[in-house]
Amino acid sequence: MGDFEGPLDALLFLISKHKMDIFDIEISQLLAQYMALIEDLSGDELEVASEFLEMAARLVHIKTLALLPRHEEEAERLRSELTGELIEYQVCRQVAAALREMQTPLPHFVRPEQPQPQRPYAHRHDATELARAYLLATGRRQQRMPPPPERFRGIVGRRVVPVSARIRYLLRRLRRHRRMDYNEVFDGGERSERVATFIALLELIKAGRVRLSEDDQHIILNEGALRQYE
Amino acid sequence: MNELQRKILAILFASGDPIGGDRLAEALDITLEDVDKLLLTLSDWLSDLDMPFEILYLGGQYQLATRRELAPIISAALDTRRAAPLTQASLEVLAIIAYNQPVTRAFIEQVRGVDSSSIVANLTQKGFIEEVDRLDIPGRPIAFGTTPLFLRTFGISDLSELPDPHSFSAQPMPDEDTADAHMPQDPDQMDLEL
Amino acid sequence: MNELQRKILAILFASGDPIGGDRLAEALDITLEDVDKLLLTLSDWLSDLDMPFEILYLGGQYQLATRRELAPIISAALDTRRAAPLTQASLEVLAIIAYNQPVTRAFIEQVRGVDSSSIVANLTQKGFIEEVDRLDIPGRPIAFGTTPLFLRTFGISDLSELPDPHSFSAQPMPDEDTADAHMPQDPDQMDLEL
Repeated sequence: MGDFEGPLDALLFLISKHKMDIFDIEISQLLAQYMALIEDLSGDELEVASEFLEMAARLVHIKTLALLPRHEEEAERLRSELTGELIEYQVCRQVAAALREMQTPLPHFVRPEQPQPQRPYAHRHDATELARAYLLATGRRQQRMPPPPERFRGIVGRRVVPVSARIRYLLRRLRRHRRMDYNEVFDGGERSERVATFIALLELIKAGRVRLSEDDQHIILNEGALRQYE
Repeated sequence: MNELQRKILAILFASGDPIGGDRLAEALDITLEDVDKLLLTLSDWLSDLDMPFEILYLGGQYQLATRRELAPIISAALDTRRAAPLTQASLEVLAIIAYNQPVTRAFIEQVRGVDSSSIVANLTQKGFIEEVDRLDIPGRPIAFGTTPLFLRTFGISDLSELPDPHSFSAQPMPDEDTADAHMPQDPDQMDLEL
Repeated sequence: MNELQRKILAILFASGDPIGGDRLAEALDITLEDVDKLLLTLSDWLSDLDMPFEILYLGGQYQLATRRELAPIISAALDTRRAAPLTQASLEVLAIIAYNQPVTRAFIEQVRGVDSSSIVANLTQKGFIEEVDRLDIPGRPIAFGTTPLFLRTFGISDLSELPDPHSFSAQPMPDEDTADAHMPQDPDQMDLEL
C-alpha cells in the first residue's frame, strides 16, 4: 500500500510528520491522520489494505475504550501496547538500515562443491518416525490463508458517517420517546453507521446525557441534559 | 605450507560450502585448537602469496572465497547476473531474525505488522536464512535462523559482530504541543470512515 | 604469479566447472595463445608451491581440481556431512511425500507453510526421493515419489507398511514431554550399517 511496508510503517511516518511524541501517542489525532492517509492511498491492493484496515479498527477500539468511564485502564494498556510495537518496529527499521550499509557492493565468490563419489546413507530409522513427522507437518497446521479480498469490499465502500450526526439523531429520537430499545438503535444501516452510532452513544453516556437501563436493554435520556446539543 | 595445511586447503577447496572446524579436526585427527592455529598461518601464507582467494571464518565455519576486488572480472567471465540488492522488507525480516534467532514467522509478522511469508520464503530460497528447528512451544512452529551466507553478505564473521542493539533506540519526538492534547471533546472531529 | 594469472586463477576457482580458454581470453581481453601460455606457467607455479590443487586441461577447457592423492582425506572430511542423520525438516518432507505420493513441491510447501526446495533437492541428491512423473494438471509440474533406498532406510518392504499417522494422534505435547518431542536420538536407531 503506497510506499509503506505496513500499517506500523504508516503510523511511524505520521508520528514523525506531525512531530508527535512516540512515547505519548495521541490516539484521536493519530486515528484522524491515519484515516486521511488511507483515503489518500490507492485502494487497489485490497489484500494489503486489509492489514491497514485492521489497524484502523484497532485505533477505533482504543479510542472507544478511552471514552468508557470504567475502561480507561484497558484503553491505556492497549495504547502502551501499540506504543511498544511502534518502538520495536522503529528499532527494526534502524537495524535494517544498518544492515543495508554493511552490505558490501563486491561479493565474495565461492566454489560449488567438487563432485565426490557417493557413499550410501548409513543410518536406519524406524518407520514410526515418519508417522510422527507427518503429524508434526500436517497435524497442527495453521490456517494461513488471508481472508479473501471480497470480505473487505463492504468495509472499503468508504461511506463517511459523522459521529455528530448520530448524536443528533439519538437525541432527537430520545427527546420524543425518552427511552429507546438498545438493539433497535443498531438495527439496519451500514457497518460504518453502526460503529458511528456506538461511538455517539459512548459520547453521550460519558457526557452524562443518557444512561443504560439496569438490564442494559434500554437507552434512557437523562432529563435536563438536552440543551447543549440543541 | 605444511602437510596438514595442505590437506586443510584441499578440503576447503573441494567442499565449497563452509565447513566446521570440528569436522576438519575430526578428519585430520587433531584438536580444534590446532585447526584454528593452522588456518591462521595458512591464511597469512595465502595473502603473502597474493592468492586470489582467502579463508573466511563464518560463525565457527571456514570457507574459501575469492577476494572481493576480483568480483567484477569473475562476474564478467562467468556471465553471472548481479544479485538484486535486498529490499527494505527483506532487510527488516533479516534484522528481526539476526537479532532474535531462532524466531518463528509469527514473531516476524508481529514485529513488522504485516504478513511476511513470501519474504521469508524468498530469503530461504536465496540461502540467507534456514529452518533451524521446530520450537518447543504449543503448535511446534518452525523457527528460522541466519546462515553463513548471511554473515558473508554483511561482511561479519560472527553474529556478535552485528551492531550493538542498544545503539538503536526509539527517538522521542519533540514534545512541544502534547500537553493540551487529550481526547478531543468535539464530536465533529470524530467523523468515522470505515 | 602476475595480475592476469591471478585473475585467471580466480575465475577457475569460482567456476568449478571446466571453462573454455576462449572465454578466459575474452574476459581478460587477451589472445587465446596468451591464455594458454599464462596457464602453463601458472600450472608450474602451483606445482612448485606444492598446492593441493592443479589445473586440468580437457578438450580446450581448463578446470581447477584437487590433486588425486588427496581424495581420501577429502572424502573423510566431507562424508561426515553426507552421512549426517536426516534432520527434522527432512523427515517431514519425506513423510509428506511418502504418504501422498506422487506429490509436487508446491504441495509440500503448502502443507509445511515454508519454502522446502533445498530440502527436496537434498533428499533427491541423497537418493531418498526421485522425480516420478509430471502431473497431468496445468503447468505439468514435476511430482516426487520415494525410492527403494527410502524403504530400506525405514525398514519396510512396501509403502503399505507405513504406519498410520493417526494412530499416533495422542502424541505427547511438547510441554509434557520435551525429550520425546525431538527426533529420537536412540543410538540403536543410528547404528552404522557398514
